[in-house]
Amino acid sequence: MKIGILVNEGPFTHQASDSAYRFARAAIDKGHEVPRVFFYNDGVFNANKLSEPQSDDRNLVVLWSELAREHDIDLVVCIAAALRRGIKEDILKEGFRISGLGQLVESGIENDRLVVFGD
Amino acid sequence: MKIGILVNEGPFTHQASDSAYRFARAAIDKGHEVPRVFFYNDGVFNANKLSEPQSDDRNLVVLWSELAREHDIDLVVCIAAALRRGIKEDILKEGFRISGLGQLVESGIENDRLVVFGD
Amino acid sequence: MEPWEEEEGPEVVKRFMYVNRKAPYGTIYALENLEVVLIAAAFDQDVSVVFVDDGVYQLKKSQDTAAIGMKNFSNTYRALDDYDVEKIYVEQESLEARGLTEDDLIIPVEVLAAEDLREIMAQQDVVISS
Amino acid sequence: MEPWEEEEGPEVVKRFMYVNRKAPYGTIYALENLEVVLIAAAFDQDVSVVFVDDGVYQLKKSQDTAAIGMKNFSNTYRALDDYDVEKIYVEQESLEARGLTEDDLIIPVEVLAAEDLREIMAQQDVVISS
Amino acid sequence: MKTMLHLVNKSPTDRNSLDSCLRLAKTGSSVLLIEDGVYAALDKATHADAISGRMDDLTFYVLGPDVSARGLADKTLVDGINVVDYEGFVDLVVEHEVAQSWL
Amino acid sequence: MKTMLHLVNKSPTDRNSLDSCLRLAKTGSSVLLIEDGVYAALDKATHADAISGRMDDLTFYVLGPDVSARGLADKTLVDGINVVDYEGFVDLVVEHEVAQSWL
Repeated sequence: MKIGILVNEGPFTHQASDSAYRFARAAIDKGHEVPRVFFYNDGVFNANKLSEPQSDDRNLVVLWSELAREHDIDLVVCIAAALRRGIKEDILKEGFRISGLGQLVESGIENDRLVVFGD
Repeated sequence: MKIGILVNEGPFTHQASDSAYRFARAAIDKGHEVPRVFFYNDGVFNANKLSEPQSDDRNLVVLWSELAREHDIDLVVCIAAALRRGIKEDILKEGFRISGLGQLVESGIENDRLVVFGD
Repeated sequence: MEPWEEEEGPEVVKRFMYVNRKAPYGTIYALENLEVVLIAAAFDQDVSVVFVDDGVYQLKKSQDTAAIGMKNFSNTYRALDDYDVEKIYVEQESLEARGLTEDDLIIPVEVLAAEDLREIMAQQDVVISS
Repeated sequence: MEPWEEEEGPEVVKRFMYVNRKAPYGTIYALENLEVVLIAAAFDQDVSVVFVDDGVYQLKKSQDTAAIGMKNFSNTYRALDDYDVEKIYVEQESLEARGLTEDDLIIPVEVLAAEDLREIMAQQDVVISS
Repeated sequence: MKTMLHLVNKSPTDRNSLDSCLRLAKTGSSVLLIEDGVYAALDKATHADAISGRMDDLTFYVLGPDVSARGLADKTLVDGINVVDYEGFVDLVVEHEVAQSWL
Repeated sequence: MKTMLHLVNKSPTDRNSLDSCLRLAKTGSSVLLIEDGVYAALDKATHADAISGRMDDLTFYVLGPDVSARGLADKTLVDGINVVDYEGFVDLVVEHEVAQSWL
């Protein structure tokens, strides 16, 4: 089954990104497809490659990027939400791309499910 | 009177930074001193100079920076909170500096009041 | 092409519901959710927008943000009609708990009791909330 | 130097209260508030830490975060004692509403009824919450 | 005993912060409603009693700019609540010895 | 009529999301408590009745990893709640036609 994911909060401040990441991994482990994860609201902060959590803490920016590379997931950061929050190409982690909200609607149309994680 | 301010949320997502900014301006207009504003939790995003809100929207990063220049306010971004959220010197707006949590405690000691704005 | 393949094609219309449960200005969710709805309207899907709990405050008339320095986006809800978003539901219980009536709202809506809104929610294909 | 200048000097001890009202892990506030308290302990001030509402969940014993991939910071509360932070208050009403007792907590605390906690809160010079 | 100003910035129908503030605010304190906290001042809403029931022992204020922003200037507020602007907010902080935010 | 999975991620003593979900969830739906939502599953807590009162017409699940993280593995959960892990979470999403998050 194809499952789309929407993440509305940044890493660390809320658990939303952690939950979405664990869910995505479990879905893939069970043989499902996660074609796209869309990042909206503060979710755009998940793409900030400057993030440097303490060494004994998880780094969600890296985890998403690696998961995307391994399983060919399209990580899309909303351009409008990213601009006002100062997430630009210069600081975008590998594996993420900036695009429009239409990609979220498409995710809803093309996937069998859409699961939303937020505050 | 000397009034310290603590901002715990980023610009745009919560009203906290707007409220703190309006409060700081009003305090200064009334002849009080605002020696320092401390940015903690997601408040560190207020220092991101890449922020580019829509042209008809307010830009809190710029507003804080200008207020600090005009009234000699020390804008301090917590280093621990900033590191995990990827707010580094490279993208720090003029007028902000990165320092430790001790600066928040000092603000509580040295000011007559400390007002907290958050989620 | 088999018949079921055609059913899975892009021309299938899905029912999208956008749920608003948060007050405006205190947080950005109301504004950014509205931005999603305006984009979604451009796709040939069935779109409905729901306001429950503090979300009903988004539609309050007479918003004036001059003194807080934020952009007043309440007039943008009027654009929903231009974008052919016509299914706009407001939960009656949420209005009543806040001492509001339909007359307080900036656009015409369909006010529904929880029991009726529940039926409409259960007919959606995609529910997006914030 | 006049006597009142001495009173305003840096050696004046202020009462700082750190208020925790949020559950751990769902949001970062519990962790980052604890980080403030540990720094604050190094200053020669009077420090107290309060847990009310869902903040009492921060002190629940037996936290095990292995399966959610987040750092378990609950043992750090034990360090408060090493940092000479000894005024740790938990509101009784908050515990009871959540079906918890003092035995559920990872560190010894002073459990106070709301009416007593209210008196202590009203004696502080600086209150920092998150 | 310090004179305290309690700040509540969340809607009472969304969060518990007003309830907790009222439970722990000492007689003689002041409460200022800001941001989404101003919805608690609506006279006809479910939380109106929580405030009007404490009018005798607490003093209530609401931030006018946040009231207007939310379109509540045309609604009746709970009787006895004082409306202030940002300058009045500053005055309240100055007049009370401690400000406590119920985040 | 779609089969629905409702996701609640907030504590019932902090936010209104569980209440709203229960008010608007149709008979036959499932509710999965995740993140701080798992506190609603505590048997002795104030919200236990909200859930046990709906055991007949809704099916309740709670995410085990979030229960353990919060130190609730040693507490009694409301009778009849099913504990699942992330793989079980995925199964629930697959088994129900629509997932609705109560943010």
